[in-house]
Amino acid sequence: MKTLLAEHLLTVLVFLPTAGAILLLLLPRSAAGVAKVGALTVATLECVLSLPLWWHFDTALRGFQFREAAPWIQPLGISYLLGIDGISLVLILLTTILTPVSLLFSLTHVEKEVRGFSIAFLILETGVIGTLVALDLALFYVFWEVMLVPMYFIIGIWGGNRRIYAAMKFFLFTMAGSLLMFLAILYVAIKHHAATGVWSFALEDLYRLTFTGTTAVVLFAAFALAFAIKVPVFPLHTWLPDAHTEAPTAGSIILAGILLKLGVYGYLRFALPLFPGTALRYAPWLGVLGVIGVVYGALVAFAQHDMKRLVAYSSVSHLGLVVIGVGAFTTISLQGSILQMVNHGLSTGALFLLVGVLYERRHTREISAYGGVAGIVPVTTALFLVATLSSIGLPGLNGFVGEFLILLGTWTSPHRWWSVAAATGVILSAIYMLTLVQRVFWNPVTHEENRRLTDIRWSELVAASVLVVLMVWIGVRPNDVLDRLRVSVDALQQAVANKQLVEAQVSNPPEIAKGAKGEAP
Amino acid sequence: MFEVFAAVAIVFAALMVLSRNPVRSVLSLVVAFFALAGCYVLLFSPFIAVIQVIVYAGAILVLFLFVLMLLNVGPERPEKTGRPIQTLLSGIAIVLFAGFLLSTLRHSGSAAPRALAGEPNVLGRPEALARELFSGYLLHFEAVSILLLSALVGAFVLARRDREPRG
Amino acid sequence: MIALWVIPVIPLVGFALNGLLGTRLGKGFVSAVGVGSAGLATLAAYSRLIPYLSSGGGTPVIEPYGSWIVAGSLSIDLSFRLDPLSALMLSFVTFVGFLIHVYSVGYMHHDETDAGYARYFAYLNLFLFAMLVLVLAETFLLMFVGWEGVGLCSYLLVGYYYDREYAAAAGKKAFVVNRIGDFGFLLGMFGLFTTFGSLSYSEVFGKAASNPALYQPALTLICLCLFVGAVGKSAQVPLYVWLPDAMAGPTPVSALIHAATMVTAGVYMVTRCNVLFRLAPEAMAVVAGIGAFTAIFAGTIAVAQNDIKKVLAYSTVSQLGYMFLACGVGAYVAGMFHVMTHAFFKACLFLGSGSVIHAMGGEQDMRKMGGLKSKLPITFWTFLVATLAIAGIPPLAGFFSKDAILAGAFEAGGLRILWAVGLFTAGLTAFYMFRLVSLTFFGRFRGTPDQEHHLHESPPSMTLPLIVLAILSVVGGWVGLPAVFGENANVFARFLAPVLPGLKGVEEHAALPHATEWALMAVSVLVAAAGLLLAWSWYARGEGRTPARIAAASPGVYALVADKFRIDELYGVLFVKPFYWLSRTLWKVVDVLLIDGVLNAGAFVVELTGDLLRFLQTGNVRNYALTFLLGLVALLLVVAGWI
Amino acid sequence: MIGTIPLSEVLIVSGALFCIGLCGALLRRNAIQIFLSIELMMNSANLAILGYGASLGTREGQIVVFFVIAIAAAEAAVGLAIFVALFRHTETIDVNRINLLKW
Repeated sequence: MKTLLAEHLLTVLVFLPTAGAILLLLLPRSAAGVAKVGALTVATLECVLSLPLWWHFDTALRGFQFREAAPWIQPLGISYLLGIDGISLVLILLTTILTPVSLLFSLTHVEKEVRGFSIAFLILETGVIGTLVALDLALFYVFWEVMLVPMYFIIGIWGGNRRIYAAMKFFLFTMAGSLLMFLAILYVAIKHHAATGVWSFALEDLYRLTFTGTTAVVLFAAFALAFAIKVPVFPLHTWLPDAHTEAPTAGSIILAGILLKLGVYGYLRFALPLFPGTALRYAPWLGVLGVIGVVYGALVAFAQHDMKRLVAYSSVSHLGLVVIGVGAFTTISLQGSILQMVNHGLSTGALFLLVGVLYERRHTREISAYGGVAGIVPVTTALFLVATLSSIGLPGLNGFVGEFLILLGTWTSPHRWWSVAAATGVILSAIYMLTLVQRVFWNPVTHEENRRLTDIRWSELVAASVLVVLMVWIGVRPNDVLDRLRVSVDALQQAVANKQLVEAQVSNPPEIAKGAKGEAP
Repeated sequence: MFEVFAAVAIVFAALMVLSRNPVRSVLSLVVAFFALAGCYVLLFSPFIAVIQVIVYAGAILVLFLFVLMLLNVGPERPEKTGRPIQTLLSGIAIVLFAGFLLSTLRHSGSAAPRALAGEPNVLGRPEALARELFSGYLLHFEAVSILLLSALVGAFVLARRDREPRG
Repeated sequence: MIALWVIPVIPLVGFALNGLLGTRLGKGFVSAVGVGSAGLATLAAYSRLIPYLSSGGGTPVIEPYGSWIVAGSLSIDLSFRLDPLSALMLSFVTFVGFLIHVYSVGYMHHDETDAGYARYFAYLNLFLFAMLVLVLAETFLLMFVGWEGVGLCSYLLVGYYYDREYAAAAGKKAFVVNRIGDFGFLLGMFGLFTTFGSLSYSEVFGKAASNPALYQPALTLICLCLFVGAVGKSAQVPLYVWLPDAMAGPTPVSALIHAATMVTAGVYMVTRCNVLFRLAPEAMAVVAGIGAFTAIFAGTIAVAQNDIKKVLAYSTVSQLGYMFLACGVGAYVAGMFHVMTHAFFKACLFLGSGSVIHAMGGEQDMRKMGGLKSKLPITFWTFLVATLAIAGIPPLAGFFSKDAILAGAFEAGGLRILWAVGLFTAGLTAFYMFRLVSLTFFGRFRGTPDQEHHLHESPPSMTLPLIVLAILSVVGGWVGLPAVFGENANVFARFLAPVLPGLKGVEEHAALPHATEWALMAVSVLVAAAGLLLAWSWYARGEGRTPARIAAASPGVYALVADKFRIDELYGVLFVKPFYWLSRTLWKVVDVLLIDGVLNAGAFVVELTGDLLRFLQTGNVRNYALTFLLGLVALLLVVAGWI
Repeated sequence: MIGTIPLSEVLIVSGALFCIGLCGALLRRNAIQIFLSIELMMNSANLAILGYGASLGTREGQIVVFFVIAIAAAEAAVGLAIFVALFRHTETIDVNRINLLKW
């Protein structure tokens, strides 16, 4: 047992939720209470099991850690390769923390088909963690799609009034992107076979390929599009407000907290190292879209009258900032971007959770239906305020560190004006978030029914407090996270730089060249 | 001998198709199947011929008769709105297909090997057949038995009169 | 010796205790924790300050506590710094803060629930924490932590009466306008980082001072950015609009945050960065210009206000402009001197006004007051002392600091226009302050009989801080006597001297001759006295008939001034409305119409195709069979090579 | 030659039967007659398989046909059950009048 855990920790983490889901499947459909508690227990156990990753992660080691390898579909060279670096580490922990938090919140708030809900959530967790640990493109794609299905059901079954529309939109957008990516994955693998005579989908094998010219552009575009939809980058974002708004609270938390990050993660792990030259050539576009996203998301957020929709657009704005950091591609901005993903997961997760607290009591998300509830639900108000402050980047809380690093890192890159433009987000985010706070929590009570609101429950309080504690922790000790990112970001940049050199040396541009002579990126 | 059986089969098959009365159709087909069974015997497959008679001609076609009587369907009436295009297209397609088929079969038939392996009656002996069936094809056999079982259940469910809400 | 970090952490603990437990444990506990933590912090601060002062206080003490953010070439340490400048700020921030905590016990006692009371003290403690971080920080980023932290507390405390819409809106406005400033501050920090490779004071200032020529080109822009931050925080034109609205908060808050401490953070920051600013003369000119304009602009508005707190608010804006004027002309010491004296007398004035409002049952309109002199004797006398101090009557504190600023402006040369503006503002200040005193304390009572019946002097917890602050308003200036009283009379300047290192290639102004200095003093005293007397004769003696006549003579101008030049309305038209319009348009047009429109058009095409194609599905099995056969035949023909 | 029968003859007979069945399946409107035609087509296939099997001298042809007959039985049972249900629902088994598959 001990060695199983030690040597196959990632496998255990990936499939523990599935195992839990299968167990839940054995329960009768009506056993709602057991299903809830069971799912929560599994998710909590998962969280506890993921902590050793954090402690035992070697911050000095380049490359992937906790590796596992096993053949899977041998004729095609598809194998079961797992491993993590700092970037996936922090996102895995974010996942294992946010999942029990959302399930804890759902304890008292999901009544329909509880067993199915719990199962969907656990499968979702498997999908997410699998995506984060897979080092084989085929495996990655499988998990990437696995993630999509439970989310589709979570929105479509347990969502709000327009849930079918939202679920459909979410599904079609994401699917459109991932199919293109699938083709690109196949093409890359075929090229690997053509170049080396060996079938392989292993990431590190494919890293050695060099693509140039139009091929690289098309392949990069296919990857980038899939990830850009997921993030979402500016003109591809319209699925997000609908999906976030209609999803049940727990679904919104996971969607905003984790799924969006996988877009950026995918970009950093796949699109960028596979096609570094192309990626960096088009990075300015990415950055510009990020800048547009920051300002646009913030402006549109301000116009919303639905709380969840407002928070959803704020995600567009925040993720825009992350994209800028990636586009600028400096050490500081990259670390900032990754940290900001975690921060956004915490703060937006908390915001959705607390909006959910209000929603479950009042059954409306309209901002105008509230007003002056601070005196009636003081604890909710306090927590919401902290989440808001984290979201708008108040120093001392987590959001600031990420924002600052991204903006500073971008400032030191050649695209200084992005930083200036994105820094206006500091002002804009304060405007829309504080307006929300004012209209919901401050001001006189205008609706008598609000006087009967009850304050946050214990289960909700615990869920929210976990997030708040993490916000403060990262705000005060960001180095705990940054230390784990340092080497990984460094390695990424180095790999990209090395490969750019190789790309430059390739003489016949449009065709695929041999691998970089065993030079592992 | 084979030519005789074949001719009977073809004639009665044609009768089956041409007849407007479904009962007459079924009965024609029974005759055609008997004739086919004769062909099978000549092709060293006595066991299959017997099955053909018992299962096909006997069981299955009798089942058709039962159903016809159960539903009490009269002879096909000429249609008011004919579908000339469809009929024409069907005709063309059938002719094309038949021509293609017959020409191909003639050639391939003559090209096929004709050597006989072993005694003809050894080839058709039921116990030899059974031995092969229950050794090499046991799994298939079991699968077919399950298929039959599910068909049984399926037929029962489908034809059941009382349609209480399911699922 | 206590580590420096203990000083801010004490109020932080107070904040945590009051915030988490305050509601449960009642007002007694909250007062004890709130005031106690402020007091302890003050004691802790002075236990560091006294040894530091007695040792001469030249060299800065830097205490590192480990690193905070490390990423790439960026490395930010958590470290605090005790040098003359932070020592000065520390001394009055803790002390005035403590006094205002004490005052708050009396002021807030009656009108709030336990929860509100706990919230109030929690915020106040949090503010003290943030302000101390701001003051003690050794790096720009840590200063920014405090900088935004005090902004947050300002937001929370202005919006303390959250169920009043204008208070909630004022809090938000304060935060947002401050954020605009912080935007500049951030960009300034980015510039500093790219120029100096560090954000630590010692490194940045050390490099700048040792090699001015190298860094000078980048500094103008950086300084202007930093100054934008200061403009926001210290309520200068054009970002001053939040401060008058911020008076919606409880009065002690106005005293602490919006008069004595937080709003002076901008001045502190500019002074802290004097090395940089002195290398960027253009930026200095901007600072001086903005400061002078703000001083006279806000002073003018103050003349026509009737809300007692609004007058004080505009007066604060005006005085802050004064301080920036000082910084802009290079008289950093004078600026900081004024920060300190202003903290004393303005806190005293605000607390006094709080006492008045308290007595009047929440009334803030001066037209409904009058004759309170006899009813509120302690408040009156302390208020009068503080008014004389701010008006610049010797030998009160304000006289010395104001005189130092005017002297600095005079020294700066040029057309002496800055000096003239400063002088005029001094007269204006004396006028509107004495107008306030006259309307409030002299004449006859103009409120309702009910209010008159209710009039009473405030409890000792409120009057004691008033007395202490009044005393400080008298003696506080004596540490900075001008040079005419002797070469070493200006203890204050000598103490702060290490903060202002000499720069290669930057010449310092020569000191003024003593005769000029005497003359300047005489002029400023005369102007102040004139202002006082005018206000006295118009409002206390004449009961406002003359100004009413003037107002009636030019109603347009009067209304414009009384309406604060309608700057808020202007901003509304220029920024707020377009912002609303833009955000709605982007949403409705770009998001819904364009992006979703394109997508829905795509979906529509698919649907349309499907609608057309479905007619192929006749439902007739024979059709399907025929199609199937036709397909098969076609395929066979292709395979056979006939087609 | 299978015995005395040429394989091509068997195959032509099989083909002829198949085409007759095809005519029936396409031109008849009575669902049961269509079904019968399909059965005929299946038998023509059986004939071809047996012919090949005999000509190659293996028993596999017979085994395949054995399975085909077994499956045909299953298919007939289910198919007829469907007709019964259909008839009960629509009162006809004229396929031109049944268009449940229509959009």
